Order: sequence, then C-alpha cells, then structure tokens
Amino acid sequence: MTITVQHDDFEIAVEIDRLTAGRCDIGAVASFVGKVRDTSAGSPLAAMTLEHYPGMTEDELQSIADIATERFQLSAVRIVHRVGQLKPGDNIVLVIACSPHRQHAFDGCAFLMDYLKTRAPFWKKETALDGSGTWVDARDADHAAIERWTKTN
Amino acid sequence: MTITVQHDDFEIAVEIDRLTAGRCDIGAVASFVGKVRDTSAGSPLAAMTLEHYPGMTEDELQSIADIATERFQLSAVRIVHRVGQLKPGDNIVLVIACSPHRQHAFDGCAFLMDYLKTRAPFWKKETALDGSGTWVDARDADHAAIERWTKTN
Amino acid sequence: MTMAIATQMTERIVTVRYFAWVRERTGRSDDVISLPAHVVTIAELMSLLAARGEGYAEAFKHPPSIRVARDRVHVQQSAEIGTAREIGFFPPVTGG
Amino acid sequence: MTMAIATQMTERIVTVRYFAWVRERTGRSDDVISLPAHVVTIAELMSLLAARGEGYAEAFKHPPSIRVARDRVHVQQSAEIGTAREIGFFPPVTGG
Repeated sequence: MTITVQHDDFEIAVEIDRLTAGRCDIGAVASFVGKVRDTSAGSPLAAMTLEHYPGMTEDELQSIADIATERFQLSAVRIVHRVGQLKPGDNIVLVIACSPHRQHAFDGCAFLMDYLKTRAPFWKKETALDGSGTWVDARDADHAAIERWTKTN
Repeated sequence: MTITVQHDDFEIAVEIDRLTAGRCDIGAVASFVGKVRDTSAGSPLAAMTLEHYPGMTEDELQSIADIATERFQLSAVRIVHRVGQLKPGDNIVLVIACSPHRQHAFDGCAFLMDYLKTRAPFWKKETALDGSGTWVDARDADHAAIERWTKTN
Repeated sequence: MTMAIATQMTERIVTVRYFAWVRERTGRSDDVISLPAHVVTIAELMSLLAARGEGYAEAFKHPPSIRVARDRVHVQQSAEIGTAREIGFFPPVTGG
Repeated sequence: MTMAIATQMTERIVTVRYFAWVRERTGRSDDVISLPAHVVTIAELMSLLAARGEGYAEAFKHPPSIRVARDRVHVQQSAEIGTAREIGFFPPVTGG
C-alpha cells in the first residue's frame, strides 16, 4: 500500500496515521500536497484532467518509492496520485516521507516529488473557461530540479 | 493564528484545511511533523518534557514565520509547537508552508524548521525508564543546517 | 542459420499504446501491430506508424517531442523492440 | 553632568528569568534584581548572579554554555542591559 493511483480524494491525516501508528522510531514526517490552481500562465482555469498509463504508472511510482527509501533510509513512504477530472482547489498528489531524522524526511519527500514529476506517466490537460483544452507542457525547471540529486548527496 | 504554542495535540488535516479553504492560488502545501521517538542515543526513552519561554517563544515563532513568508513568497504559514510532557509516538511540532509553487513550499517549510530549531526558545528534557532526566544538548548539525540559508538562495 | 530463419518466420506482434495528445492525434488508444522484419528499433516503429494515416502522421511528425516506454519502462527511441509485447508513446510527463 | 547624576540616582530594576538547567541549578524561575551602578553589560549581570549562592555559582560557572535574551530578544552576553525590563538566561535551544 505504498502507492495508489485513484480518482477519489485522499485524507492526509489518515495516511500519516497509517504510516506512523504503533511506531516510535519515526521522528520526522515530511509531506507534500499538490493542488489545482485556478489560473494557468495568468489565464483562468475551469478544470484539469489527469490522464495516466495504467500499470506503468504504478510500476514507476513503486520504483521511485523504493529508490527514495533506500537512498534516504526512510522508515515509510506513501504516494497517492489522483487521475480524472479535477477542479481548482482540488488535491492532485500526496507524498509522505517518514524517517528518524528531519533532514532525511525533507530530502526524501522533495526527491519523491522531483522524480515523480519527471518519470511517472501522468499528463495534465487544462480546460479554460470557454471549454477549450490544452495539454500542459513539461517544465524545464522540473528537469533542472532533478539534476541536483545526481550532482550532490 | 499563524503560530500557536500549546500542550494539546494538533490535527494536520484541520490546519491544512484552515490555510487552504476557499483559496485556489495555492498549488503546493509542504508540511512537517516532528514526533517523540522511543530512544535517545540508543537508550530507551520513557517521556520527553518541553519547556519554553512564554512570550518570547511566540515572538520568535512569529518573526520566523514572517521572514519565511517574505523570503519564499509563501501564501500561508502555520506553526504549532507543543509543550509539557509528551510520550514516545506523540507529536511535537507542526510546520506548514503554502505557496503557488512546489519549490517555494518545500524550501519555506525546511527553512521554518531550521530556524525554529536554532532560534525558538524551547528546551527538551528526556526521561529515561528509571525516571532520571537529561536535558537534550543542542546539535551542531542544526547550526550547520541553518548556514545553508545564509550561503545561497 | 536455423535460428535466423526461425526468427524471420515468427510473426512479431506488439500492442502500441498512445497517451495524451499522441492519443488524441492518432484518434486511438491502442493498436495491435504485426511488425515487418525490417522494423527493429522503436524509431523505426514510429516511422511505420506515421504512415498509417493523417492523424498518425500528425502525431509522429516531430519525434523529439515523444517519449517512449517498452513494456512499461522508459527507454530511448533508439532502443530495439526486441521481444517487447507493449510499446507506449506519449508526451513528456506532467504529473504531480 | 546633570544627566549622569540622574542616571546614577535612578534605581535600575530588572526581572531575571531562568530556563531549563539554568532554572534547575538556581532553583528559581526568576529574580527581581536591583542593579548596582557598575553592572552595565549582561556578562556583568551574570557575574553578579553567580555570587548569589551555590546553585547560582553552578548555573553560571561556564558562561559560553548560556544564551541570553534581553526583553525577549536574543542578544550576546556583551550587550548592555540598558533600559531592559527582563533578562532571560537559558541553554542553547532544542525545540522542534
């Protein structure tokens, strides 16, 4: 149950409790929630639709979770990513990294998001107020972000 | 209501909802929960007691929140820190940083924790299984962590 | 020699899957393709697909914009199809 | 000259607060201290406090281990007390 791809919303408190319940070796829980904003490049957004590659998505997310767990000696990891049509203000993704120590939890969580953004097969399509749809372009900044994990640490 | 010092536990979901409710400009919510572990330097821990400097604590936390908000252009910030006697597995601290963008949220959250650890007047006393108490020493690593914020960015 | 003949005689079938704007341009989610013997790499499969019609030509007209998975693992377009059962084509990912 | 005389004649009172092991060693949470005229800096106040008794001597025997706040703001021990109403003494912080 490390990774889940679903249309339904997630509950961060439930997920953190599930990872930490009964464990007293976890001193740090870093988490990240990505949300749909109501603008894109300055234009109002009516909705966002997330498509993915069933089967491959789960494999990639599991692989990213395994790599992060080993690299940052994480005690527990959780990734939940939503698919389908979402509205501004809706949650998109939840990533949680647990560790005995704060720096590992923070780094693990950031690493998970950076890798997810550049490797997990999800695609966002934005719907404008007039109903027109546009596929979101990949951001150079996301690829720049991932490079720091190959340079240092 | 940016910062709170209290004995009672906090609920991360309630706090995130409070920061993001009705807002569609927040694309990223980075959060951190610090918890009591059941060992300290390899020895079993029965309890941890947190003392603070009432008045100064709130001033320092507010100041740290203000600095982080300006520096990382955060949309919203929340710090909750518990005081009094806590048990292994209990929550100690919650930090939340909201931003339109992921990197600012992550950096803001890590910055808040690094500054809180080195500036906010809290002191931890650990109680061993035999009832003996030991004040926790400040960690050099915490001071090293804060230096990265003065070097770069 | 016997091996080579056997390989040539075996029909190579792959399921090709399309996502995001690649899917929208081809107008299909997937195709089952019988690979001609001369199609060895994924890049060669892309040329084959581009010849299937107008939407396919549009989808595959700019190969650098397309990412590829072989049996659900990211690979380069220069990779050989080999014994893969599934090839996926899609734009650079934008999740998270 | 008139100013200097006035300053000397005004009694300077500060509340001194102790936390964590500084508090445990002094055996008190706070003291209200009337400052002698020669006590100008916080370091000088620490010497004054160290002379109040055995627990105080123990608390202040190693000044580099002690951090200081003047009116609830972090300052160095070399800072002047000035018009402060409250001086806090405590170990390096360990929250979070």
